[in-house]
Amino acid sequence: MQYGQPFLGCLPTFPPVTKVTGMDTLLPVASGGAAGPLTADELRELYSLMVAVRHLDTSAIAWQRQGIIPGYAPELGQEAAQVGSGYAVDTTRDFVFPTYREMGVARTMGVDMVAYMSTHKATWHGGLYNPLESRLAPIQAVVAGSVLHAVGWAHGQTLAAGSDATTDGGLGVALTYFGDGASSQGDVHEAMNFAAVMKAPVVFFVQNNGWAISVPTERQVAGGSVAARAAGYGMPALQIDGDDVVAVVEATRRAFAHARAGNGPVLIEAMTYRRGPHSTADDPGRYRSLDEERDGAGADPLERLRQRLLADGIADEAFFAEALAAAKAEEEQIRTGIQALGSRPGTEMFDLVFQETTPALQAQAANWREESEHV
Amino acid sequence: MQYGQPFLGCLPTFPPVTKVTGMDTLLPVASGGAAGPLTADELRELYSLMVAVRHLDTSAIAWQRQGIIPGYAPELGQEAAQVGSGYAVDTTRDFVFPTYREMGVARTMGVDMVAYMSTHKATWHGGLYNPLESRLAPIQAVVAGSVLHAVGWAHGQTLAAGSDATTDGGLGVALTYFGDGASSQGDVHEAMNFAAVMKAPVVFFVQNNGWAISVPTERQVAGGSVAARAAGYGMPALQIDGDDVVAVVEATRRAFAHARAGNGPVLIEAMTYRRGPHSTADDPGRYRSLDEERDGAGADPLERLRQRLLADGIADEAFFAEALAAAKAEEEQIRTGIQALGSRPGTEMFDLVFQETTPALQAQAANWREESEHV
Amino acid sequence: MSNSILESANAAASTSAGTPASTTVMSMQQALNRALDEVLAENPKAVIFGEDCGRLGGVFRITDGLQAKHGEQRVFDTPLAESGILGMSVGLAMAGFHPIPEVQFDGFAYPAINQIVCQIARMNYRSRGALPMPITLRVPSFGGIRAPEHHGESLEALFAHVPGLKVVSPSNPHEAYHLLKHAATRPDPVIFMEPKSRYWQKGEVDMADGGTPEGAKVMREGRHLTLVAWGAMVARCLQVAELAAEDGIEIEVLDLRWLKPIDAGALAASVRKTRRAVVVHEAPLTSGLGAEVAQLITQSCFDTLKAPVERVTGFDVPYPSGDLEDEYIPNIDRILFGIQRVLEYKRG
Amino acid sequence: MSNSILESANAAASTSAGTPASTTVMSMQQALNRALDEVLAENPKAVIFGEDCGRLGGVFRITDGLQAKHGEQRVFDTPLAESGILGMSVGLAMAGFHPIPEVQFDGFAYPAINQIVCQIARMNYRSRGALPMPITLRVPSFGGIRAPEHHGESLEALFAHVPGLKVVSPSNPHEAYHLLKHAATRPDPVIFMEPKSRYWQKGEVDMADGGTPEGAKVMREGRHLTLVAWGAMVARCLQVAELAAEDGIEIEVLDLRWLKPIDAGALAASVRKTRRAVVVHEAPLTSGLGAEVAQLITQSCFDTLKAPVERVTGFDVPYPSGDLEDEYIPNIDRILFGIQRVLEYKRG
Ligand SMILES: Cc1ncc(C[n+]2csc(CCOP(=O)(O)OP(=O)(O)O)c2C)c(N)n1
Ligand SMILES: Cc1ncc(C[n+]2csc(CCOP(=O)(O)OP(=O)(O)O)c2C)c(N)n1
Ligand SMILES: [Mg+2]
Ligand SMILES: [Mg+2]
Repeated sequence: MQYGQPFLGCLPTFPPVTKVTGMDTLLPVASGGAAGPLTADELRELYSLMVAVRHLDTSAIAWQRQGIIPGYAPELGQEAAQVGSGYAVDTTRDFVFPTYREMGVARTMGVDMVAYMSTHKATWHGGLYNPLESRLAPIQAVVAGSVLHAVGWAHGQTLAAGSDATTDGGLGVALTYFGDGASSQGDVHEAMNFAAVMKAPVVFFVQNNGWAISVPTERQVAGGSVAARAAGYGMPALQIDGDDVVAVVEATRRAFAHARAGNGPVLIEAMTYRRGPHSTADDPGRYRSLDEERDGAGADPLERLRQRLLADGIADEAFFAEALAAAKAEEEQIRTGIQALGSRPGTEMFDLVFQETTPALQAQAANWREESEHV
Repeated sequence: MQYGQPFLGCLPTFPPVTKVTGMDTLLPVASGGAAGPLTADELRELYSLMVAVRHLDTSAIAWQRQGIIPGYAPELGQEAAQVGSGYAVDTTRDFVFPTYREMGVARTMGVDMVAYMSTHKATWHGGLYNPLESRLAPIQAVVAGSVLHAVGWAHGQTLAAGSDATTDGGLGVALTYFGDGASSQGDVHEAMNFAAVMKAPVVFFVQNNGWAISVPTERQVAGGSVAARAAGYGMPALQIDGDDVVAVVEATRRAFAHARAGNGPVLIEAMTYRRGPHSTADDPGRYRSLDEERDGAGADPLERLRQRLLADGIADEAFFAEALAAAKAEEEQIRTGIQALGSRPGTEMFDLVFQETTPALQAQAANWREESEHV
Repeated sequence: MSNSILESANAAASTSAGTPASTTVMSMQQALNRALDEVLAENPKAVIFGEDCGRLGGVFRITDGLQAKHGEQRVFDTPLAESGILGMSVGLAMAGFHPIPEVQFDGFAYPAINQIVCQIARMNYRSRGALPMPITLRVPSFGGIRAPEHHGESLEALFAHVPGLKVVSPSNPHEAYHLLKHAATRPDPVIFMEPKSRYWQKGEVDMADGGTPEGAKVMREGRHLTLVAWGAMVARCLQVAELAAEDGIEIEVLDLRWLKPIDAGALAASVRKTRRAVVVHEAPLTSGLGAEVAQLITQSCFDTLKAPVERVTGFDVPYPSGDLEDEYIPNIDRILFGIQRVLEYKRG
Repeated sequence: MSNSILESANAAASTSAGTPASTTVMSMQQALNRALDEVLAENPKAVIFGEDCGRLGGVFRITDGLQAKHGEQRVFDTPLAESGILGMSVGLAMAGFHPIPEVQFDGFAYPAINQIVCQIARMNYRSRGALPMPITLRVPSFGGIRAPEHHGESLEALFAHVPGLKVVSPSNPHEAYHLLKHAATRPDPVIFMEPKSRYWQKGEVDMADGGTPEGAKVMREGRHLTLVAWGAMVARCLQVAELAAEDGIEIEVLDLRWLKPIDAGALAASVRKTRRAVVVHEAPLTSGLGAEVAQLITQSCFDTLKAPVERVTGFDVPYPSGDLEDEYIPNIDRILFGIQRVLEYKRG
């Protein structure tokens, strides 16, 4: 307890964090592994991923207009934040908790994209992919709904490691995504406090994209920054340019290393911009002008990477064309898969509720079969 | 939006707040009014209040042992925090939101103490006092339950004031109490964020008494300080010695002035210690030793004030004796009132649910009368 | 019987003969918007707020244009936190306002349940009437729009069980206009459940004459069986009644309207006449409001009932994704099967 | 009839004849503590946590001594946030643990309802069985101990309505021991509602033979009327049956035990025999679980029932303060009045 002074003053100052070098100052190319700067191969891979995500994302909006899927939540402009952070995940031991807008993360982690996109086809809430195998929790429609899950999962890693928290190369880390809007939810506070009290290996990854549907960040996040909240929990925070994929990869890797070593949680606030509508049902013209949109969005993260790769001679136009062609082929394959995807059988409604079903539920299933399937 | 830098660094530094002078450094006696330092009369009044509260509080434990009331949540050691903060309230325009442990605040505000203590006699949840007239919301048993109410009430003051927020000497201010344990609840985060976004005139008054039942602050409040959370919302915070009644009065007055002038919310964290059990049902010996208790508690706030008043010649033994005698007489009167307090009639169960009752409820009331009152 | 009848039958529910002069055709969205506009104009203490309620006018446009007309002090956006929105409502009510908060979708009322149950529903009681809670909580409710998870829930059984709350749900634009105007001027908390699948259906609204705002309402008279429903299921039951009439079965359709307090008298009156009843709701079967309705009917009509009251409801499963929605929500077939069971019931 | 019978009758409920060797007399608190101790010993993945669960052993001492015995990794205190506790449980379950969280009192489950309803109850379904939720949530429940506000609530109707949850409540130490051991080894989420007013009542526990852990249980046979109850009301109903027996009325007392899924077969079997039923619970009447029980009985026994099922319950009012508690909770008088109404029912 802090006694002795009648007025104890305010606020411990947060220890400064070394800057993460991003591509706009200097593109850090090296031959080192995951711990060091990015290699040329990695940078090209990041570009290919971003193109694939961009193309799939914009195509999904077209799918919705064409009636292939009933709705979609685009991530236009957030490709660097998503691909960069997903790129830092070790899918042999980490676990990722997405919202409804992390298609780019899923793609980067290698999740089956037909299974992923099935949620937007209204096939199955949460998606058809296997979350355990893909290390990606089901798609989460409750804003801030899974942030606490990440803390519980992470604490489970601490418990499983017992006293040897740092053997085996360290702990599995939970990476949880949420938005500037979600940061207002009580669950996010509870999650940060729990994680920091328990020193759980969690990386809180906020995509501050400027908007929560129609509400801008300045009417949402008091104080102006989600990262600024971390100090109050004694937790390190990085506020990064979320449109700089190199900065994102490096910040996320740094945060993973911190958490993996048993030092507790880290918060990353990736500053980005939601260039498109909130969802295909949204009409942004009602709450922001095109001028505001252009000003807020700044430079396109994909184009920024392209320019740097060109300038530094890491990739050429042929590479970009190839990447785009691959993205197009991939989208076509996913679209075909989605179009071929039938409805799930109605019996799954009943069969998947429990591990051990109940007589009452079986009776209802029988009744349903009789009345709806006429068997 | 903050762009342009690949790594934006962390955390705005919070502007320093001028220190509030407390009695341990210098007893600020002056002839000034509420805005300036405390007068000798005020200091003596504070002592009288603290003695009255101390005596009533310790007596209430005895009442419980004697079977006069079924339970009680003592505040031994928190008299300075409660009396000092309650003393800053202007009951003509402010509104106070207590927890279940703010007897000292209620007494300081002049609430009818028989009506207040009735809640501990199991007469009526929330107490029998009129919250509108006394400017004290009903006793709140949900931890953090009323913190958001304070924000709503305060925003109502802003709305009522319209564009003339600072006419009439400023806004009515909501003063909301909660504990270190309560600070973990999501509602507290939502309340702080709402208040700061809306610039609502709220004073968040945390009594950090070291414990939430059996859980010490260090296993509860990540980062170690609730006050440190405020910066994350862009809100000023004062962490004060909550056992120094002068520091408490002055900090609270300062916070009120800030909020009243339309500058938005302030957080005060009063560092104190719960010297007794959590409630009359608790057994602190199971989770803390007597040595720990003594160390944590430090000097008794009442004794500290007594020593200063003596040292500065503001009060003498005769005054202290008189104050104690008054406290005893008052306790006796309250006890007599409590003992005379009958049960509320069962019909109130039904009659007070709604402003406009319903036929279904009336039917249940009739049924109850028939079966239980045999009418 | 085929489900294809479903698609064409929406209109039937909202037309009526002998239109009075004060009648206008509008959608439920328009009717609700109009009601809120008038409430704001009539009561300076009424305030509307929630997520995206202000500038955007709500994701369903129920508050469209209200901020522009009544100002940012009367109609405003809040941060994204439902407990915050409802907790703030308590404080505003204590300060003398009439809050009309919105929860964006049914499933997002859960984060606010603590404030609703422990605070809003009890503050009048706790304060012995000194602090009334005139809070009208609008909740776009129920399923049927192929929406994402948590956007198709039916919380009426939960709300109806909470002492201190009143709960109402309109079934058409006329009801929506009058019930909202009524609810939003009451001194007690009312949960106003809007059937979101009916927002864009048009119907005649008699602005001048709403009839009594209390209790249930017979939407169609009949003598062979009573169908009890609320919200979006009323229109579906009216379609069913239409179909059954072709077979000479005259079904009475009772729009329960108030889910708390339930109009037990209206249930008794109808079933005493028809001697048979089926209750229909979207919520899961077990511990749903259908049980309460069935039990109220059984209690008052035990001697006259020809068959046990039947329940046609959603299943005891999480509300499914769009592809399976029509399997989950009671459809015409399933309601007709329920009716058949009751009609064919033989004692012994 | 006088309420004074109430005080002396607790013992009756927990004694039985012909005690086998494996039987021990203990309180429900001891039985629950023992069950948790064994679950921790048998399953290394079981973890217990909540507010004051660790060092203090819980405010009701149900986890007393478990941290000292099994270590701070297995039994630990959390910060004071119920949504946090339940949300964390989801993540622990995803990581392969069997969380046994505690919510300190019934009324403080409300802040966690969002995580319970939208996450715990749905994760198995959402993940298509890949992420089971073997979470056993212990909730000290119901009233009767003159506690502060929010410490005497009955949430079973809410929980039972949620698809994906199972709900159980023990009525005596024997049931407590066996049902908790059963619940805490299941792969699905179970809400375990402990009747806090019975924690200190002693009874015989046959450790070796718990009988079937599933379904309802006849606690006393009878042929004139079935009393259905759960939790603390079972003991009260047994007292009532004792009293009624003096007047030659033989009452069957059915301990429902599982509030979801409800054992509809046991209800039918009993009432087919007795032809009359009264259901008793502490929760408010409207939309309470009594409606579901009554409707299930009516559906299966419509032809045999001599009278409508009667409900004797708490009222539609916020749970009152200690002074009025005995007016609110169904007491012996009110249960007997309910029985009388059923017995004297004459068809009109
Ligand atoms: C608990 C809850 N409340 C409301 C909603 C409705 N809703 C869906 S997305 C959204 C905005 C979220 O904003 P943000 O967290 O910034 O994420 P973004 O959409 O910008 O990616 C809202 C209000 C929801 N899904 N969950
Ligand atoms: C929402 C909620 N959860 C749990 C409780 C049970 N409870 C009552 S007081 C308390 C500890 C509160 O600690 P703190 O906020 O520090 O206040 P203090 O008791 O120290 O004054 C707990 C856990 C409650 N009343 N409300
Ligand atoms: Mg956003
Ligand atoms: Mg405390």
